Amino acid sequence: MAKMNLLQAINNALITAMEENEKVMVFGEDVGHFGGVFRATSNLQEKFGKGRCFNTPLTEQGIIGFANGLAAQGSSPVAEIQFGDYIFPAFDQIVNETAKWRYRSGGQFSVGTLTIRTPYGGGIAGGHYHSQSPEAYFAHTPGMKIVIPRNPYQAKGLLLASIRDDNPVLFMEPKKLYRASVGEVPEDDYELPIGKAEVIKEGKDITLLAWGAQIEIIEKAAEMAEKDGVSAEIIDLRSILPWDADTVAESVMKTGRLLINHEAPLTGGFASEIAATIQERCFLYLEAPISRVCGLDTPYPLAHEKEYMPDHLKTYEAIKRTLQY
Amino acid sequence: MAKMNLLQAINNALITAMEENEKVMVFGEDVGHFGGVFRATSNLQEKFGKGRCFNTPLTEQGIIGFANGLAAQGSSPVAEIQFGDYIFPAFDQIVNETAKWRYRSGGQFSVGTLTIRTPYGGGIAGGHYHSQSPEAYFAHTPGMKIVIPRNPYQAKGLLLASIRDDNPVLFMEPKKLYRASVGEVPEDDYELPIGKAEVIKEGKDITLLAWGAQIEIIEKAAEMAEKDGVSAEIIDLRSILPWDADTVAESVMKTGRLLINHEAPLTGGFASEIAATIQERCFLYLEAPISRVCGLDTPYPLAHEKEYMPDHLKTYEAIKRTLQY
Amino acid sequence: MHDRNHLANVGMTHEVNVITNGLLDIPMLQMLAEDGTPHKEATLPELDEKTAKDILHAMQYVRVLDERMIGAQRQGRISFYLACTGEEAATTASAAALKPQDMIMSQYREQGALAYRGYTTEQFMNQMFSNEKDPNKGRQMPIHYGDKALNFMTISSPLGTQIPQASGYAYGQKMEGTDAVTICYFGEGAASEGDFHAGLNMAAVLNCPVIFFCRNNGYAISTPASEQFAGDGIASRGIGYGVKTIRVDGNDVMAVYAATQTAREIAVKEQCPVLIEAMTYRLAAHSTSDDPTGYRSREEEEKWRAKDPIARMKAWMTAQGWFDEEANAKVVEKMREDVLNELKRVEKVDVPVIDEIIEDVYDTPPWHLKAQLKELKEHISKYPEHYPKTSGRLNRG
Amino acid sequence: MHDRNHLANVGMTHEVNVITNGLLDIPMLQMLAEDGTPHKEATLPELDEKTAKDILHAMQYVRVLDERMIGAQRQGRISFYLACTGEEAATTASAAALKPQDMIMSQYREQGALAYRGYTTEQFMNQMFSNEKDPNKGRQMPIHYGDKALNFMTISSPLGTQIPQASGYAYGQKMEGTDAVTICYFGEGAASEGDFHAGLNMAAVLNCPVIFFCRNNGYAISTPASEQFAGDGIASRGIGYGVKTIRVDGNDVMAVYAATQTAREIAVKEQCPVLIEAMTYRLAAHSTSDDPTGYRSREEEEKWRAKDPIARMKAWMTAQGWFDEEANAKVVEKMREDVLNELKRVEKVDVPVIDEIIEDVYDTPPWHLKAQLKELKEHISKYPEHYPKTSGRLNRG
Ligand SMILES: Cc1ncc(C[n+]2csc(CCOP(=O)(O)OP(=O)(O)O)c2C)c(N)n1
Ligand SMILES: Cc1ncc(C[n+]2csc(CCOP(=O)(O)OP(=O)(O)O)c2C)c(N)n1
Ligand SMILES: [Mg+2]
Ligand SMILES: [Mg+2]
Repeated sequence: MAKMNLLQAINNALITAMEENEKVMVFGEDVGHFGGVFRATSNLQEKFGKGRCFNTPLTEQGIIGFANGLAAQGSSPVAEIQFGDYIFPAFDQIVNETAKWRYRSGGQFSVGTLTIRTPYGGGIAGGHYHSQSPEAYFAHTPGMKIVIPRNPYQAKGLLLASIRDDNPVLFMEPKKLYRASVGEVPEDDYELPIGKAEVIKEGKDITLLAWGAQIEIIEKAAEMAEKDGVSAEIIDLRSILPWDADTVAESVMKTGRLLINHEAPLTGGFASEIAATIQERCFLYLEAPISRVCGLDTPYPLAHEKEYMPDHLKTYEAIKRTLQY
Repeated sequence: MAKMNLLQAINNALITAMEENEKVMVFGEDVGHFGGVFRATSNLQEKFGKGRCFNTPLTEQGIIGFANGLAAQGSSPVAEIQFGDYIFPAFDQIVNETAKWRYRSGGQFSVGTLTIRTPYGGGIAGGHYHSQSPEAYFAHTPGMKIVIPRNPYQAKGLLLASIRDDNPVLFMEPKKLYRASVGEVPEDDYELPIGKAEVIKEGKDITLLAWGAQIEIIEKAAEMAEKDGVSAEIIDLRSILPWDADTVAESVMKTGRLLINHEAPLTGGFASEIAATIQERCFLYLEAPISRVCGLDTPYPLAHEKEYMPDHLKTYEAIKRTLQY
Repeated sequence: MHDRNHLANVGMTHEVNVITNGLLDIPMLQMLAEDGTPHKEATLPELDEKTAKDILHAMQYVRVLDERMIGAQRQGRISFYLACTGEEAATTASAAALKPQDMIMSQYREQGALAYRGYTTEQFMNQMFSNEKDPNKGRQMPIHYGDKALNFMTISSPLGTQIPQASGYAYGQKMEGTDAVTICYFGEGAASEGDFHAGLNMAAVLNCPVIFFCRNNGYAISTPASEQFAGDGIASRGIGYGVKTIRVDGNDVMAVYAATQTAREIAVKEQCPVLIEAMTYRLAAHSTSDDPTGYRSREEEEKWRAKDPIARMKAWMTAQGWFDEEANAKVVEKMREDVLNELKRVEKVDVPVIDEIIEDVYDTPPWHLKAQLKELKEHISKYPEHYPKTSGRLNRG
Repeated sequence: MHDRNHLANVGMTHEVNVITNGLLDIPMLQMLAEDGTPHKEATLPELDEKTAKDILHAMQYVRVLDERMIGAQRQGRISFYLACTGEEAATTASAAALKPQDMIMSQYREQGALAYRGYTTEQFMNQMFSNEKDPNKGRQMPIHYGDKALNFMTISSPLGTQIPQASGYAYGQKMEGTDAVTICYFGEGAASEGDFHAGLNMAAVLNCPVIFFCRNNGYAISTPASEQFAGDGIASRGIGYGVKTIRVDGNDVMAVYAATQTAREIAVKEQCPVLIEAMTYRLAAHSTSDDPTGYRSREEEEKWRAKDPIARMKAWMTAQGWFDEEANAKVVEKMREDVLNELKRVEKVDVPVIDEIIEDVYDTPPWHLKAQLKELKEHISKYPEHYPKTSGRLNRG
């Protein structure tokens, strides 16, 4: 065990994967000698050579196109998109190519070895283009897996699992936590399961569901509600696609109430899918409407970032509303 | 009034708009002399000259980038993306640029005059890449409007409204209906409202909601159910963003049941947003879970297209399940 | 940390020099004149009799296939087809200059390459009829071939996407250190996509052994090359990327073969990309959904029909004593029959069983897909007559 | 329907000619030597005293602004800053060669152009402090300036997106028939994006009067130009698109001014795009989030510091008798004070009222945004101390 922040845990996972398998290659804008603008890939070029860790030209569609080809060839690319906000030029390569590669070839070819890493999310005074949470855009895309860790321990275990998973994985890192989240991380190799939510805390009155950096928000709200005598169950979804509807449904059947929190705008956010599925699965158990506490339906603002964010206070108020329904 | 098919109605709307306003310009791949691969832009180049109706090079990101600039300059571009499946290379220009242009400049600049037309949807033996229904990808994008007509009359009125609306509009045309849907269309100028759903048929037992080509599917299912004595209310959403939650909620408060049908895959499809919103608004009125009859969570297949489609039989069965709940 | 001076190789001028395309003038390699006689100055590549015959065979085969399948589409037997007619030399001779271990990533009009590699009529048919024998499992429209054994990547419709992919594939080959390259085919229209730019630039910077083979056939559906770009074709772009470039007469088997051979040598030896622009013409309609009379003249087509690559190759082979008109006529007749027979046989083969609908989305179907399949099967069994292609075999295997 | 022969201008060869970049050699226009003396062969552009002084003023102003704002960022007064240091000539002299009605679409490092156009210190500050006086309404990070009155399009972070946009903007100008062009600035890194390819190709084919102005400053954050492309800079790409191209010493005011003037003339007269590649160097860190010692040497920086564009311009102006060191020192000192004073004043200005959060998403807020605002205001009024920037003014106006 060692104390690591989230970035260090990712760096550690990359080293573990690259040591184990020489087919793992890490690349993207500034990831080479410099180690990435956040330094997640620090020292990898020194350790593993320029062939396996390198800068690419500044083209996201090229990075993912290249990574698709490299994965189809049999290597295990770990491509970095410098900010989640800049993943959209690669949207076609991801949605039309990565996700459909195996299906369209009847399983003859696949890019299952591909992992795409990208920092996402707000709370860092980044405004429009350094704050977005684009997970829902990808969650409508059969063939992709989407994984989001909430702390260093999760980050290492889930990233290792993502790199080794034989399906393309979009691994989204809450950049707000890069240095802020620090915890014990095993130095050994380990994996955490993809597709499984984690019940962080059991409770009986309401289920609070989130992922990534918003976990600490719902935890804080739960603490506030606890003082009012509310017992909240807290779940980290961890995988957005495929998502663990069983765990969520089971919890909701017990608590009778569900609140989902995410940073992305409300409309068409992934909370909508969860709400739609759970209202169907748990119809007779629900004691109040499923509540969504999300970003506003605006581009991500700067001056009003604090007001925009689905913070613990908004969550706490929504818990109260749900319980009083 | 004249009998027109959906393509003719669109062509007619474009002529109307171009005659009225010389700033309206129509372009895209093959839209010039040839009139587009579906012939929606037939004769426009002859009528209005090469300056106002022209071929572009084969680059969707370029087409929308160019259209963004042209709109910002004050012209009214109507850009065609040849198939909805090929809109993804332009995803960044749409999601990061078109949609955020006005907001990021505090309203100093805008591309509100932009209209993007694209054929979408399946049922034409098009497989993966000539069948997709990508509306949900865009519905998570504040700043965009999304409009889908179901027949020639709607097409002309909604397209004219879209071109003149001072917000960027993604206008999606159900290509399966291009020639199949024929109806009376006024030759005069008229507009239909954006953001308003249309109650096509009143009923009292269940609300059936769809858009585009799926309207005829739910109508067919409703007819079948009628024979079992079920009275279905049928709503065409018409605008996906912003969507008319009031009309839907009002209907559901009356019928107590809601079924949403779309071609796109279930997970993260726009039905999820509707279900999430309506379960909240109509919680105490719902007599059964909101039902979603959608495409499977796979890429769009070819050989199994018939099985994949959310057809009238699947819809009919879902109506029965909902009523028997 | 070495000093990198981005001015190191830049000369200087003191007057405003506006550089225009005039500076560049990329000539086109032609070895056989249109009548099949070699140019005196040309050093023909070594092409043995067997290879020459194999090339001609593949060229003639795809011409036959094109004719037959266009016919089949008109009869409503298949939904869609896309012919290679006029471009047989470009697509066949280039493939012939490769090794079997080289990966082919194509656009969609390269059946010549596939036929040369040995894709059988049955395989062509299985794909086009989307049946259960097709290893691609009938998931894409006709002509989206793909075959792992032949190192021919399954085709994808979105244009240009294979270009950066080919760079990545070749990078992987380089890292493995095998004697293998990737060839990436695309049209001059697809070269307008952003992916073209990304792919060529990345290949150049990352030293990927990939051959970019552009078929400049003058049209992208209805859009003539003159409305596609304003520069000197696609070849002139190679220079901008620092990619070695060859422009070749795409209707000249010898020239295409020589150019591709040279390109492969360079790619392997120098571990770098090479761009080939093959000047040719799409004699066919864009696809069976298209009618070119709306956008080009008969005369133009006739002019190009006279440059038929198959006729040119035959003429040259005749001069070598490698071609016998009569024997060939029989071979071609046999091809026609075979294609027709295979078509008739294969069109009766079933579509894949319904279970396949959820397979290959992931390596193994997750819970939600299993649930969706279960529901679908129950539904089909309720309305078997509405799903005739699959209802008969709901219990697989 | 005219006959379009895509071979019309193609010459022929009979040997395999591999074209390499060697063919092209695009020289760099320099008019003033590094010490400020004009080259004998150079015909200097007509630059009157006032314009020369305005250019120098703007250059010095942004240098001062850069220093001060980097300081302010270190003190935690603003969150982010991005300096133009070293590239003042490229960004200022180019803007000086334009007319006020020309649209500027920039990347983010072009404060020289903005200062030249007359953007005031107050305006710079309002944007950087995201306050209610900023017409951009504080929605983006510092340095994302934009001003309708100055024809300076609000900056957007995603790189390269403005390139095809500029083509479209210029097309609109052409259709209106006014004497106006668009200038589009971008870095050599951004030129790797697919949007670059799309934008240049479309401008060439559609004859858009746009000046593409590439600042090749050797780096994209940590990535040196040598890992960005393998060709002869960005200029060599222009040829591939059939776009007239000029390469210029970006640290030479005279050369940049002359090149841009020529480019504008061509763009207007011939209604076509022109590409300028300005060779320069990013003397500053990429931004305040960056530390270049991790990826480049002090010596390299020093070499470029010696090519300071401001010093060169001063030397030339001194020779013209247009520059007085002492008077200038006072002007610069005054600039420093002004910037600091304005900074102190503006940092106290409020952020926009909370109602603004839903405005400008659409022309008018739809129902759902109104509902979200209402809920948000109710919430803020419940916890005013948690939203101190907006809770004090919940009832606007
Ligand atoms: C991204 C994308 N946009 C548009 C299309 C529709 N489309 C199919 S083929 C074609 C023309 C391609 O022309 P070219 O690349 O020159 O190839 P050719 O057909 O001439 O062989 C177009 C526009 C597509 N398949 N993919
Ligand atoms: C689409 C996109 N990808 C990545 C980034 C992150 N980024 C910001 S600046 C930059 C480097 C740009 O280099 P260059 O274009 O050469 O301009 P310079 O900073 O040298 O002026 C990068 C990678 C971005 N802003 N947009
Ligand atoms: Mg072509
Ligand atoms: Mg740069």
